[in-house]
Amino acid sequence: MSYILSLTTFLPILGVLLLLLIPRESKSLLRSLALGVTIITFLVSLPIMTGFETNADFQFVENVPWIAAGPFVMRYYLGVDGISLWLVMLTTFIMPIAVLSTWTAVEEKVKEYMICLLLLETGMLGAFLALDLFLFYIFWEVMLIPMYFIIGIWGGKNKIYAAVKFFVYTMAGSVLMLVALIYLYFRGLEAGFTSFSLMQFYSLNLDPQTQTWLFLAFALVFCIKVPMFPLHTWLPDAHTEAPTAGSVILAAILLKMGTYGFVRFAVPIFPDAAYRFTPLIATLAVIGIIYAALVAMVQEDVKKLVAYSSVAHLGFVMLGIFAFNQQGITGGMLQMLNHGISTGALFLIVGFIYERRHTRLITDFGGLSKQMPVFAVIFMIVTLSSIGLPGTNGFVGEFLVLLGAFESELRWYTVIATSGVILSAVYMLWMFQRVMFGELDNPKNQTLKDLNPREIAIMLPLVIMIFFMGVYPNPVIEKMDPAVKKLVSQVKRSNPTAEAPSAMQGLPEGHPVVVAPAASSGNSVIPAGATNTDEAR
Amino acid sequence: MENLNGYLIVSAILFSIGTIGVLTRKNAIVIFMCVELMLNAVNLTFVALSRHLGNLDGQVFVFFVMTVAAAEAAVGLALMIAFYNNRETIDVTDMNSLKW
Amino acid sequence: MDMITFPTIDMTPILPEIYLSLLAMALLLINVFMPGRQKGYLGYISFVGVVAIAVMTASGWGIEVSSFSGSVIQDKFAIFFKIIFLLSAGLSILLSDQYMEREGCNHGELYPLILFTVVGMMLMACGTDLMTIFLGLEVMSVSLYILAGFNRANIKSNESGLKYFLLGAFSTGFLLYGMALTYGATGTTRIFGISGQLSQMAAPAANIMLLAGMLLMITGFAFKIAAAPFHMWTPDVYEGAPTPMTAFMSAGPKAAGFAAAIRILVISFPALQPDWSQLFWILAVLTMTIGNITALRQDNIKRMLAYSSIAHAGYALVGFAAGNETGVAGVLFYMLSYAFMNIGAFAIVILIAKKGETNGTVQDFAGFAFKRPLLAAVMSLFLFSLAGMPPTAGFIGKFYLFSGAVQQGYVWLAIIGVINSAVSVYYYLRVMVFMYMKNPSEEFEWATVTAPVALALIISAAGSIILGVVPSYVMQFAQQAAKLI
Amino acid sequence: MFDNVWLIPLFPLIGFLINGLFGKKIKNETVIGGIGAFAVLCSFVVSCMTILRLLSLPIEERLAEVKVFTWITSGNFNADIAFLVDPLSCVMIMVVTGVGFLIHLYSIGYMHGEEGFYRFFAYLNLFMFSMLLLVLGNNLLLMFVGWEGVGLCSYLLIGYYFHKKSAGDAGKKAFVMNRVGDFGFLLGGFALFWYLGASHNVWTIQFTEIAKNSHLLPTGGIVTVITLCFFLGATGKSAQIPLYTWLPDAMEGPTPVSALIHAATMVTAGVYMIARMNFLFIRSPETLMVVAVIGACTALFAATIGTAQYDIKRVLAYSTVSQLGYMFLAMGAGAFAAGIFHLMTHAFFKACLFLGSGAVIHSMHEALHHAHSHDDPQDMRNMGGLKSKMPLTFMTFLLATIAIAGIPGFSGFFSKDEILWQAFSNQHHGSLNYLLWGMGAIAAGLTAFYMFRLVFMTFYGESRITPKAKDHLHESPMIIVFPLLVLAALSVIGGYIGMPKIIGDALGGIPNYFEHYLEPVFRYSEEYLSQHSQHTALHPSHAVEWGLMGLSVLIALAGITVAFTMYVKNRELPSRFTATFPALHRAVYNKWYIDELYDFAIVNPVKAAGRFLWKGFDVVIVDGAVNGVANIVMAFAGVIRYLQSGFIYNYAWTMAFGVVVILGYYLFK
Repeated sequence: MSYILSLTTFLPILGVLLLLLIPRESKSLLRSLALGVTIITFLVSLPIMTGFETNADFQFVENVPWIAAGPFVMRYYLGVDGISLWLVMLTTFIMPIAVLSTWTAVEEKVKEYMICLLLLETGMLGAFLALDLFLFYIFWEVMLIPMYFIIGIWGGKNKIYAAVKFFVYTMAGSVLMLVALIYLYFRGLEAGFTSFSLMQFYSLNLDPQTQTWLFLAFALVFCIKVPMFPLHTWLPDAHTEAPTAGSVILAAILLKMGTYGFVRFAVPIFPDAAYRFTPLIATLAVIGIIYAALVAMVQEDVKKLVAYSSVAHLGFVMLGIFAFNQQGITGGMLQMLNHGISTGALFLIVGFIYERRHTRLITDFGGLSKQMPVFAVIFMIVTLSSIGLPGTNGFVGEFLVLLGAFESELRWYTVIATSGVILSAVYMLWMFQRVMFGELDNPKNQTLKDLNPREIAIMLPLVIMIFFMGVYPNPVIEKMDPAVKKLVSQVKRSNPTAEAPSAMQGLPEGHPVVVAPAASSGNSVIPAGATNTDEAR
Repeated sequence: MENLNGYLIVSAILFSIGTIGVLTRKNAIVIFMCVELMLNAVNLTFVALSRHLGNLDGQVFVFFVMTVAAAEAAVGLALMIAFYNNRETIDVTDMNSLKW
Repeated sequence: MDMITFPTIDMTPILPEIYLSLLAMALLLINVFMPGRQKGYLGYISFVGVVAIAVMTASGWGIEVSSFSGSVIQDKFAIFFKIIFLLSAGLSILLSDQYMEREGCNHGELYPLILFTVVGMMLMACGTDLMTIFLGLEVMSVSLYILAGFNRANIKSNESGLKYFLLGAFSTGFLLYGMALTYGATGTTRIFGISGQLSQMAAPAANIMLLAGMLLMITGFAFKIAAAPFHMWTPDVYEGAPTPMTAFMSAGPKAAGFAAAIRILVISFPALQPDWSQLFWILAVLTMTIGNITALRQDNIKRMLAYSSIAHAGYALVGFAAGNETGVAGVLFYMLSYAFMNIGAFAIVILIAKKGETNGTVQDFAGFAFKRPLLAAVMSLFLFSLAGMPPTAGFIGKFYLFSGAVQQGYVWLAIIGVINSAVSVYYYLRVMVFMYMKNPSEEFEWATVTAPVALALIISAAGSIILGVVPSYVMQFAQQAAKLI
Repeated sequence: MFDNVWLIPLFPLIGFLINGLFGKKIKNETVIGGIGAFAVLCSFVVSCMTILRLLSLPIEERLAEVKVFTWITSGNFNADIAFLVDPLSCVMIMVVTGVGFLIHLYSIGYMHGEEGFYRFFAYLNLFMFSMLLLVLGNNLLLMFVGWEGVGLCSYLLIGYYFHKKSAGDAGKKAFVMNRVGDFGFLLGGFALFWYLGASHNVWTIQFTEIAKNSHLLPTGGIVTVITLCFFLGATGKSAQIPLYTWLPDAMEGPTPVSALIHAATMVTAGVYMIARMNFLFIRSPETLMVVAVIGACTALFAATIGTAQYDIKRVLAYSTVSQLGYMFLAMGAGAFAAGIFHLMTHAFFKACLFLGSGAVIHSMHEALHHAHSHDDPQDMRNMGGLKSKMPLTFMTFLLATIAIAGIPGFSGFFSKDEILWQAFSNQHHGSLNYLLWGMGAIAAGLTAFYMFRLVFMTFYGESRITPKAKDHLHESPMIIVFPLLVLAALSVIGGYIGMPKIIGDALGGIPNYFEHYLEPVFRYSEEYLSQHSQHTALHPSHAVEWGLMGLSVLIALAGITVAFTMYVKNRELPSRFTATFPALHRAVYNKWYIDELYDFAIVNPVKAAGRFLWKGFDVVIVDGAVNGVANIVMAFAGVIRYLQSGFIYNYAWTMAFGVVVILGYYLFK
């Protein structure tokens, strides 16, 4: 049994212990140490990716007893599969960038800041890796604490409101999940299972009634985290108040917790319920896409705009996941990563100009590209990837999501969602134009400095990833493919009709369905959709 | 013993009187006396029951209660004196520096 | 006339009580006959004594002895609780010296009184006869009345003591009446005897006298554990009492109340469980909700913690209402962790307060974190634990309490419980908001941390963390202790 | 066989990377421009090799696919980076690289001294790359990549003078409107993929595969939906009603951009797309009709607007829209070859016209600059009499104008006439064909009118600028003129490779090479149409064809005459005309207020909706609910804390009350 997962997860904690020894005055040392730790964590995490064999099972598993008292048995159970793999990589990849971005942004209380960041990393990694639901819940809650402090201590003028709102809102959701968890455990107990292990819950066939309630409990907290449409209002506050690194992490990783929660827990454990609630979720997702886009369009604060744009993006992710087919879920997963990269980058960019001008109001800017050409180029690239222009990462995910959703029963939702593609162009380009184009009239802007090497160093990896995942996403897709297939089959098993009717749906009346020979498309895998259409006939 | 109920009723009435007293009176000492009344009502119950059941547990209990009541009285009066030293009153309506 | 022959009595069950009482009296004598104002050393003596007795008590684990013709017993349940009492007493003793010194009421009687309180509580935990339990309860209460009003010069302290006394005595009346009726209905005061009688009764629930007795006893104990609507004394008394005593009261006597109530109800009244479970269901909801909601708007930190302690009593009641092993074990575990985290929190409050507690408000924590980062961190630990955030003792405790409820089928109770703890997060966070996110309003000297207080902080911090990260062992003990029948 | 075809898009990409990354350092304009132009030249050469090799093959083998690498694979979905070589794509790459190269050359001269010179060429090369990707892509997704790529480049190049707000707006408008089209494109793609897959188990987005399986598709029904979606995409990219309004604004960009992107290549992508998927469109008569009607309407409508514009480039822009209308008319009429043919010829003469106008503007600009006059160098009302000053420019411009006006013997005539004839004779749309022909003919007349109006206003008469500036007017340098000459030549002779059959026969059996060449692509569709057209195809006699031809020529000539009389003979006519019909003139001058209509009907409502949803809904209701709960709880807390009155008798009462309730409940339940 290899300990690489634990190592990756708890390296940041070691870093924290180191930081504690360093006097708070030596800021640069603190910074570089934190950076070092995160980079090392990233390097340590690389073998997880390289050593990952392309199959559906969990790998690098660590499974040791932890708590055993009364009716409960909790285990320290970590493992990574195609779904969590990339999120883990994303986390370790983003963290050094986030740390680097605080170099000059955070001047006071550097020590505490770095400690919070590192604690946060551990929390997030743990949550992605935990295969024991109790353990997952622990990490899930632990994440809140450092983020709460990051927003509350180093945030903007309205920071306390935002921090408390963030904490209480999320907490309110997750406590219900706790009850559901306990209930689920006792149901498992009846079925003869004696641990919180995910596998056992997968194989637990619950009656629809129970599934419904439990799913609702899980879905609520995950929807809050995503955030889904009516539950999203904590996000703009949190984002606008949080310091740059906070926003970056929040957008890039924390929000993924919600969607990841669906993919890993809510959907496969309660397939029937998930299937039954698809219309609701899809509706909310689509509303989110359009609604957030419209709201983002009229924002005056760049950061708020980006915040709302993430609501829209995650709407796409949710739509993809609840398509319950290969393309949809793959697209959803990709979109998670893309959103992590693009929106993370956007927040960094906002951070750059905020550091220079101490304002985020669009109206305070204009014509910056004259003054900051390099910045302009990078900003443009990121904007385009967030719009989902082909060739950038944003496109692949968005396209697969929409394709998958269109193939599933969510056809009409997809039609509406696709119009979000237009809106995203509208609000992003409009913002870009107002910030970067036009006359450089504001005297304050005429003295702006272009990006310095550190800032370019921050953005470069992101830009590279933007293009790499846009042009050659296949390696990523291949590694997650088996896991996704498994997930699809998990849903299908309990809902054999999951996709079949969709294939027939919307055909012109009286049009005879020709039974065609096997798929003539060039790929080897047996398409899930196709097999199902066969079943249906 | 056919008229046990009589005793029980009487003691119940006594107990209620005590309770009402605690609820209505404002002088700390009077309130405490009402509490004592309640305790003695209980004692009466114990004695009656013990007699009725024919075992001595009840009687023993009563001794404990009386002792305890004495102890409480001592402590309580001490506290009242301490309070009186500071406020020159033992009216409970004046005991409201701690509220909300 | 031949000599009266003493029956041979096995003293094991009450040896701790005996030793404690002896220690206490010894201290009293020392206090009287030793010259000098400085009586701090009494604290050290009593702490050492408490530790020693704790060790001795713990060594009895697994040995079940019942004596005094079944009116006291030494079993895991009793021992577990005795440890809790001794722990809270020990911690409070550590806190007392510095505080009492500052408030200028470092009278030597303090420590004996604390010890007597512990004796009372221990009797409640190990008593298997209504009489012993009553006796213990009174010993505890009487000493507590004094401790609450211990700061004689301070009007608030007086008031606190007096209120506690009057209401306490009042509730004693009900408790006692309950005991009387139970005795009347069953003809015995031994709790095993009672259960025996009940098992013979055709329909115990139909027996008005028995039912009334039980209910009255419940109300009596509800007062001690500050369950709504018998909670109203709590905020006033806690606010007025000297802070170390508040800490002590919030941890020890509450636990004692639970100990006695659990023993009586689980052992004597299993036949009436539907009734008392239902009652506790309601009490739990009331208590949690009222406690949490009222705490939201409190500025005085002691009062806030008082309300929070009401809320916590409510959580514990959830487990009690479940009445099953998981739930009861949860109560035991929770009482232990609560002793750690709450006394820890009060320790910080002591450190931050000025003489006469002119500055007991949340606002006074402003900027604390960056003046005394370590203390602030510890305080945050306690607060998160109180809020039930993993990985702290508070979380594990709540987890087991609510699990008990769910296991018993009281899912809604659990849901109400968790929602309450979500609400409670707000006022715990509020303290942290001031500690970490505001700048100090006015400059003043932060109290220096004396060795005993530091020790207390270390112990309680360690407890709150360890019970959270590796709860297995303690939880297993709790589980064993919870096997009452 | 065609293994090196991937080089064609590669060269411009390399050019883009070099100029984009290091252009700032290079500084030297000739080097930058050279790199840019050379990259395109290389791909032009490769294109020539490709098409030659293609021609060397027997007709039925003129189809090849070259896979570079697998791009996306997910479940039953698979998309490669792979190129499709067939006559159609070869025409396109020839046009794109050929015209593109000339325009690159031109730009070196034209953009001389502009700041961000390197940026311009980087964008231009990026555009070439995307465009070639678009035409060479062998599957829907790759085509879409190019499709969006060219959109991006047009956005960047329109906004090249980003400090001008108008430029930024125009760029955004172009991109967003294209996005509206892309929305259709995507949906069409999804629907096609899903339908073929789900109901026939053919999971593919490759053109060849779809074509192979197109027999599985029904006629009408779902296919109509799919094709209409695609057509929506086409209208966006090719500036057809209702999404044409971005193109005139796109003239904010530098003139070479207008020539390359907004005349010769990108805007024709929609036409190309329909031609590429002809096998799909033929299966939906409804769609074909819509395409034809939209095309005809656009042709006419844009032409009307063109008659009243004064900005030289805007006139050309509307003319472009109108000409594109012709192409769509051809597509709708099922005359794919003719459409593509017009696409090609149009590329020649319209590029020539734009570049010519560019030359004019260039010298006008310099002249005005020297004269320190702030008149608009693009406004024809400031021009006039340039004939003598810029003879070469004038000549080329005139030739191109004649070509577009459809004077026999010039390329425009052949292609346009072929389209009109096909629209008339192909009977897919019932008796609609007369109407279509009529609209086309009228549009032709208007075209002739406004084009010659332009020529007359610009080159004839006496100059209308200050004499001081007048002296600075001069012919452009060679590097600018050379492309003009080439393009002019092409727009004269370009038509002869695709002479309509009837003329060819008359001239002694010269075949329509172009049509034959494209036959393998369109044969199937044309046969299919001739079989399935639900009306008995009437076979009009040669007389009719000659007659119609003559008629259209007459109409064109009429237009020219009118223009001559109005703008050369007696100049007061226009003013008098406007005086008599002020409303009409204003309406036409303001482009029938379409932009205003859109603003009123769509843009403003959307913005208003956004504002309401944010300020009114998100903050007040959604967030209000969240905070509302919190506030209610807090308020409640504020109330119940006062129950804690501090008086112990209240506490005692509460306790007693509790006892009574509990006892009462349990004892009397």
